Amino acid sequence: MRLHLSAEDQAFREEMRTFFTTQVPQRIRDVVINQEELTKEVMVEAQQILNAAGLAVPAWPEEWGGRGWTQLQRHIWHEELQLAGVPEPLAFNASMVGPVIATFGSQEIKERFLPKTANIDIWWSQGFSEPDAGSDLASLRTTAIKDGDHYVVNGQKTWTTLGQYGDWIFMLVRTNPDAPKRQQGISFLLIDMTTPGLTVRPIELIDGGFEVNEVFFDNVRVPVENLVGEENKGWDYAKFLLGNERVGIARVGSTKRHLSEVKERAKELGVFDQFAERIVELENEVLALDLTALRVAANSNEGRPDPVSSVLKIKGSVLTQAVSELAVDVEGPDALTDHQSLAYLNYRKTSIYGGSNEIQRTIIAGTILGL
Amino acid sequence: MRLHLSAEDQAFREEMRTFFTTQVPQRIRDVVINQEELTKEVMVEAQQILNAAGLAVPAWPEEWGGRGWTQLQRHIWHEELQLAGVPEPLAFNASMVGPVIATFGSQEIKERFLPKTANIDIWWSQGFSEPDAGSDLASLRTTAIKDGDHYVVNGQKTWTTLGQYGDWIFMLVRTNPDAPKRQQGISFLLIDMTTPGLTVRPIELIDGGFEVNEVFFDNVRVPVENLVGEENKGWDYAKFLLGNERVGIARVGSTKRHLSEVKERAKELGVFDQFAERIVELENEVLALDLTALRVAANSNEGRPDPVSSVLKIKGSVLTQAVSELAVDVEGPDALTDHQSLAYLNYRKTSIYGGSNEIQRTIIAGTILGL
Amino acid sequence: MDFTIDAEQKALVKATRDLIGNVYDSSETRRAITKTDPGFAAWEQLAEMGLLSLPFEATPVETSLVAEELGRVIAPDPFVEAIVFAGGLVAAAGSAEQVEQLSESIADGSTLAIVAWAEPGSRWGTKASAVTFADGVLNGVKSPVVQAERADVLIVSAATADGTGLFVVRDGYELVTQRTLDGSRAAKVTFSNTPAEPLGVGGDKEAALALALDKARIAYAHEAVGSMQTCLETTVGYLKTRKQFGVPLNTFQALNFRAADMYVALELARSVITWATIVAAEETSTPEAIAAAASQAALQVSVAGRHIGQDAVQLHGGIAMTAEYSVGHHLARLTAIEHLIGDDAFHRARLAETMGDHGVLDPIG
Amino acid sequence: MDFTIDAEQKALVKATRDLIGNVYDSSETRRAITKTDPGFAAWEQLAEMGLLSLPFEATPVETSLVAEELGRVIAPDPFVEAIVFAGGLVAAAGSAEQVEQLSESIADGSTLAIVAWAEPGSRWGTKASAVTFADGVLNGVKSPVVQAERADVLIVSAATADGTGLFVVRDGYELVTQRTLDGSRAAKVTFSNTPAEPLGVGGDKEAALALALDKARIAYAHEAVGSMQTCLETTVGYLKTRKQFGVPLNTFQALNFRAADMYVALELARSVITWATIVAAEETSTPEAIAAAASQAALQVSVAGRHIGQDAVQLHGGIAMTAEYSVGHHLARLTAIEHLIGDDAFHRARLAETMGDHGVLDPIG
Repeated sequence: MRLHLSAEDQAFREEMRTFFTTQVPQRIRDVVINQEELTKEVMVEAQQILNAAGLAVPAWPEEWGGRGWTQLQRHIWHEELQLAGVPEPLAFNASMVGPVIATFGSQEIKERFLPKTANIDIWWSQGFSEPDAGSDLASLRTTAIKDGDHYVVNGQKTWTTLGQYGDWIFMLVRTNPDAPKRQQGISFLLIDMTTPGLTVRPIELIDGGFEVNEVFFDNVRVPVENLVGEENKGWDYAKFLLGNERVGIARVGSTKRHLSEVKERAKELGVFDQFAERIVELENEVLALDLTALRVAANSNEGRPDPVSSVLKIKGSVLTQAVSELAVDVEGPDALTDHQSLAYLNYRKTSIYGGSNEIQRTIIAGTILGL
Repeated sequence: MRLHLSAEDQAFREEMRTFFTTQVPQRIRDVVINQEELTKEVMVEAQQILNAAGLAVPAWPEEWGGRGWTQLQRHIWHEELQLAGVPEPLAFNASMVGPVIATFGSQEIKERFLPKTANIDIWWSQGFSEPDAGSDLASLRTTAIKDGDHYVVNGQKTWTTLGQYGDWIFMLVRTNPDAPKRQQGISFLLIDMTTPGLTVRPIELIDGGFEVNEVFFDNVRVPVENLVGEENKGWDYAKFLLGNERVGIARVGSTKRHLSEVKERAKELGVFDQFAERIVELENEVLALDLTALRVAANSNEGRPDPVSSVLKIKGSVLTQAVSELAVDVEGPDALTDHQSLAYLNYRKTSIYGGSNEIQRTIIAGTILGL
Repeated sequence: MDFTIDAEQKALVKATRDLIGNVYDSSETRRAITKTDPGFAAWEQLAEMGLLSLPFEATPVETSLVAEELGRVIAPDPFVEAIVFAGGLVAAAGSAEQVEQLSESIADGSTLAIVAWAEPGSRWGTKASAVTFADGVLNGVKSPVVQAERADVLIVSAATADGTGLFVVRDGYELVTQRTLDGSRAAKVTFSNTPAEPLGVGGDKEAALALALDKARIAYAHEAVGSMQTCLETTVGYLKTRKQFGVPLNTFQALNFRAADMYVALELARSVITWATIVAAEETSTPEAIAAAASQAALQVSVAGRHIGQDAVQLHGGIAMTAEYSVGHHLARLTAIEHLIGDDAFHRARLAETMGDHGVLDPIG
Repeated sequence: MDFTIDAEQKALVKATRDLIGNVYDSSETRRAITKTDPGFAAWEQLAEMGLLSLPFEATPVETSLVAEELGRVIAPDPFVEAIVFAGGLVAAAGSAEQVEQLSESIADGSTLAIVAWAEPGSRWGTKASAVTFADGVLNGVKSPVVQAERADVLIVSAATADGTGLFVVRDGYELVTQRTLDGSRAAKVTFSNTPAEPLGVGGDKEAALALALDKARIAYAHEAVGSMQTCLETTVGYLKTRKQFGVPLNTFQALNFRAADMYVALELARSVITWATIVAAEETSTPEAIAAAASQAALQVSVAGRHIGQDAVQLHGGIAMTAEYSVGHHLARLTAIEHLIGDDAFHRARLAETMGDHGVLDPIG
């Protein structure tokens, strides 16, 4: 056992911290820190700064921009990035479709998409969830029927986050409706969102913002070369992708930063002592989350996500919410019109998306405890 | 809507309070208040004082000692009794077997048992639970096979509270093992505990006390006239009994008294301010329980228990436990050897017995919410 | 002790439910209305039904029953703000002339009165300091003031030589209005030598303000009960009908148990909040008793409101995050109510001040 | 940052587990042993294995690993009390002569040393006042003192002219011994002109006492982790095998979810508590850093220990209430540990004192 980072990792952390706090403009980071709305332009600008420095997609294979870092280094990179308020590389590009293409795609499709994906020249959207398939992803009904050298796609996706900005969308589609099991007969397809027949409808959320969308497909013709990997193997690729998604979802760095901001705010408002015990308790829980994430990162075998990532997802989302609730309470009556209240409402999503906390409990009970 | 009790109920409350605090010796009530162990002798003495004044079995039919009170008056009687620290009339006598005999028994069996039951000349034990049937009562396996004018009983009961003091035991036994449904073929039988073949084994609990017992039946011969009601109808009588059990189980008066004692103790130890917020929160929750019990009592139709009694059971047990936990914390390091710690351990039972809180949630979800 | 309501009160509940359910016939209708000014649409009909005259003629029982019905559909009309609180304060503290002058126009809906009492950073304190009164004019800032933009009359608390006074203001102030998290509006109100008429005979009115606020807190708590009731009903309905993994959600015991816990929390909260109304309605109740009851009710709003509002969203999943669906708006409104009447920490601290004075808390003593 | 243990440490864990699992081969064995004096039975074997010499030669990592193994079967032997705490305090504050004199007999098990530091009503404070030292003798009362009856040597904190001193006492005091809720014993110790020898050179030793106590807190926290681990494992095993309503309990999703939540709490607690050991083992750590880490660990013991201990009992049902079964004893021990090391309120208050000094808490900085 050892408390401090190795000299190498310590230097790595310093390098990351210095880069994020000096090379990413304060103007961009203030948007994150003040919980204002991130525009597409700002997100693209931030990711391109990172990509130019080789810091956008460090977990990818090295030939496509990856860095061959240890899990611990990736954790440090991620936490420092969040602590500094740097907008995260677009998850749909960096953590989802990129790794799927890099792992399962043909050389041709890699060359066609990976550089643009890393540099966010393509803004990817995710087409997984459907109106009647929330947590039950495998019951999806959007079809892709082969017609010559095209698939003809019909159906509807929903909860497509930031889909209003999307250039392309990666999809789970049903290519074989007659497959004996629901998980079979699903394929992973890439679709240009300007294709005729594809319509995006933004959904207003309870905080008044527009983050998610419905995407409709009416006889959308997609060239067969846009298929990733093998036909009817999409479920395997999706499971790979969802495993990656869960790891980053603990939001440790962001929550630590938010909690320290709330502490400052409580001092400004003269209510620090009144909230002290609650802050201490949250700081203790965030410490536990932080250390657990470190423990998982430091001990993890390369590649496959640790099932303990479900612990990070549950506690990470609960703490994101708890800190946002504290922020509202610290504001007091002014919370009525404060953006902290909207963030509180918005963050209710964190225990729902990315596999709801009920799904995570099912994973823990089943996979870890064998219940 | 009206805040105060009616003049009549107010006078009733005064009468109860005066009786309990002047006619039941302080020496007896101090045993309850100090959470010391109640001996059989003290419990019998207390119940006989109550019975002599017509206050032991007020909910029974009037010809057998009942008082024809409203539900609200019964609630007041119960709460005042608990507030004063009067030992409750033995539940097995007053709330369980008594009402079953009075409702379903023959005139002969009523005359034979009810007066002695009210006056605790017979100490009743309960023979419902079995080792492999905890919450799942209907899976019981103890058999009573008719042999001439006797039933021959074989099997085992457990969790028989205070069974070490028992004179008689009322039992659920399987008289028809071939009945198509598990709930059928069960009968309600009364057994003299001195009958040969019946053995009682006390079980030590985690607080070091002896409250519950195993009771073994090895060819115990029971006269057929000890059957209550009809053969194979015992499940109906048991459901009636369990409904009665749940009503009194909120322990509102006891919890209120305990909380006020903890407040005093916190003042004595100089930690009142430190625990103030937690006490306020508990007082608010106890208030909610108290008022809900009053609401149920005041609005309840005579007779059948309100399904809301499940709310009282859940919250009542949780608050009993929460106050006992507070009591331990108020003691601080001295809790190591304090009886409050043993009470804390002991009260973990309150969310388990009388239909565990999981069973109560099932009732609420199913019966009330229709889920 | 009697929690039942009489036939006339039952008729009031039914008439209110019919009226308000007609105006806000869906969550989408409500949402559309909150997007246009002033953000509410039932005011005239509430006036026609006579509900806006309640503070001048009825007891807290009636206002609470109406508030609970409004809460079921989270009607954005400022019934508690304008009628229970401002109307109640005028009725309690106004001169005979002022009561006469204002009661009719409040009751017929032509005058919307709002109490401007909150001050930046004051955290629900009723002692005024950010606005001062001298020489017939007010100076200073109040914030947040709900629906100030639509208000015809402000009742403003202000520091005077005699303590906290109350003043009637009709004009001569500036507003910066913002949307609130629950789709309503609140403003920062700046007074600059604004002419103001004392409410009543002048002198320290903090006690009157505090009592009116405590009565408003109890009415708000009933709004919250109505909203929590809808959260539970909507969630139960969703669990019964929504399918996942090929079966209805109520196949999943863990979800049903959470719905059961919501029910437990709601029924317990309902008991305390209804009791608080009964305390307020009882003529012999002291202001101290009403304050304690209001804090007990507010504490239930805070604890049960968060539990029920948050779990209603969680048990629905993503759909509840959308503005098209109802329960997210209920969570928003419950959050807003709590921050209007004071949060759990505030009310715990207030109750802690007197908690040592009694042994056993006797709610009907 | 490295949470892994090396091969030698792994061997230590295995050897401890084998030894202790052999002595306490069932919950019934442990229970029988606690009913006879002195209430523990592995002491000689622990000495033979060399574990009682750890405070004189090893780091907190080794003591924590051993404590965690003892916690798995809640071995009643006073390893943390006598070895980590008393032994650690002697090693840290004793004169060279005292260390030499005591270390061998502590390490071979022939001397059981216990720290008498707690005072009636002092609530985990380390400043002594109930016992005073003057003219070579002690007067006053300490309580509770765990295993005082079996102790050969007491290390007593006492008020002196220079502050809180530490004293070695071998005889001349009176005991009133009581059973503790976890089946151990604790005594009220009364000193009446009891001859006492200063530990070390005299002077104010409160800092040394506090540091040794904080290190003991961390070891206790590992005992708690071991106990919580057993609670979870036992509960999961029970859910898999116990049938109700004709099916195994793990058919019921609500129960499985609660087991999952126990797992989440345990893993989070394990992280903090292990980190605290690493902080204590790091040579450059200040006493303040160790105190903070000890409080963070203790807070996890309190919150996770109650959650896991209580839910282990609840998910078992009635069987867990019996003395014959294990999990009730684990709940008792977890409760005892918390009240030995300070409860959540104590440690929250201690952490609150310095919480404003940092922005983001950096555990590896």
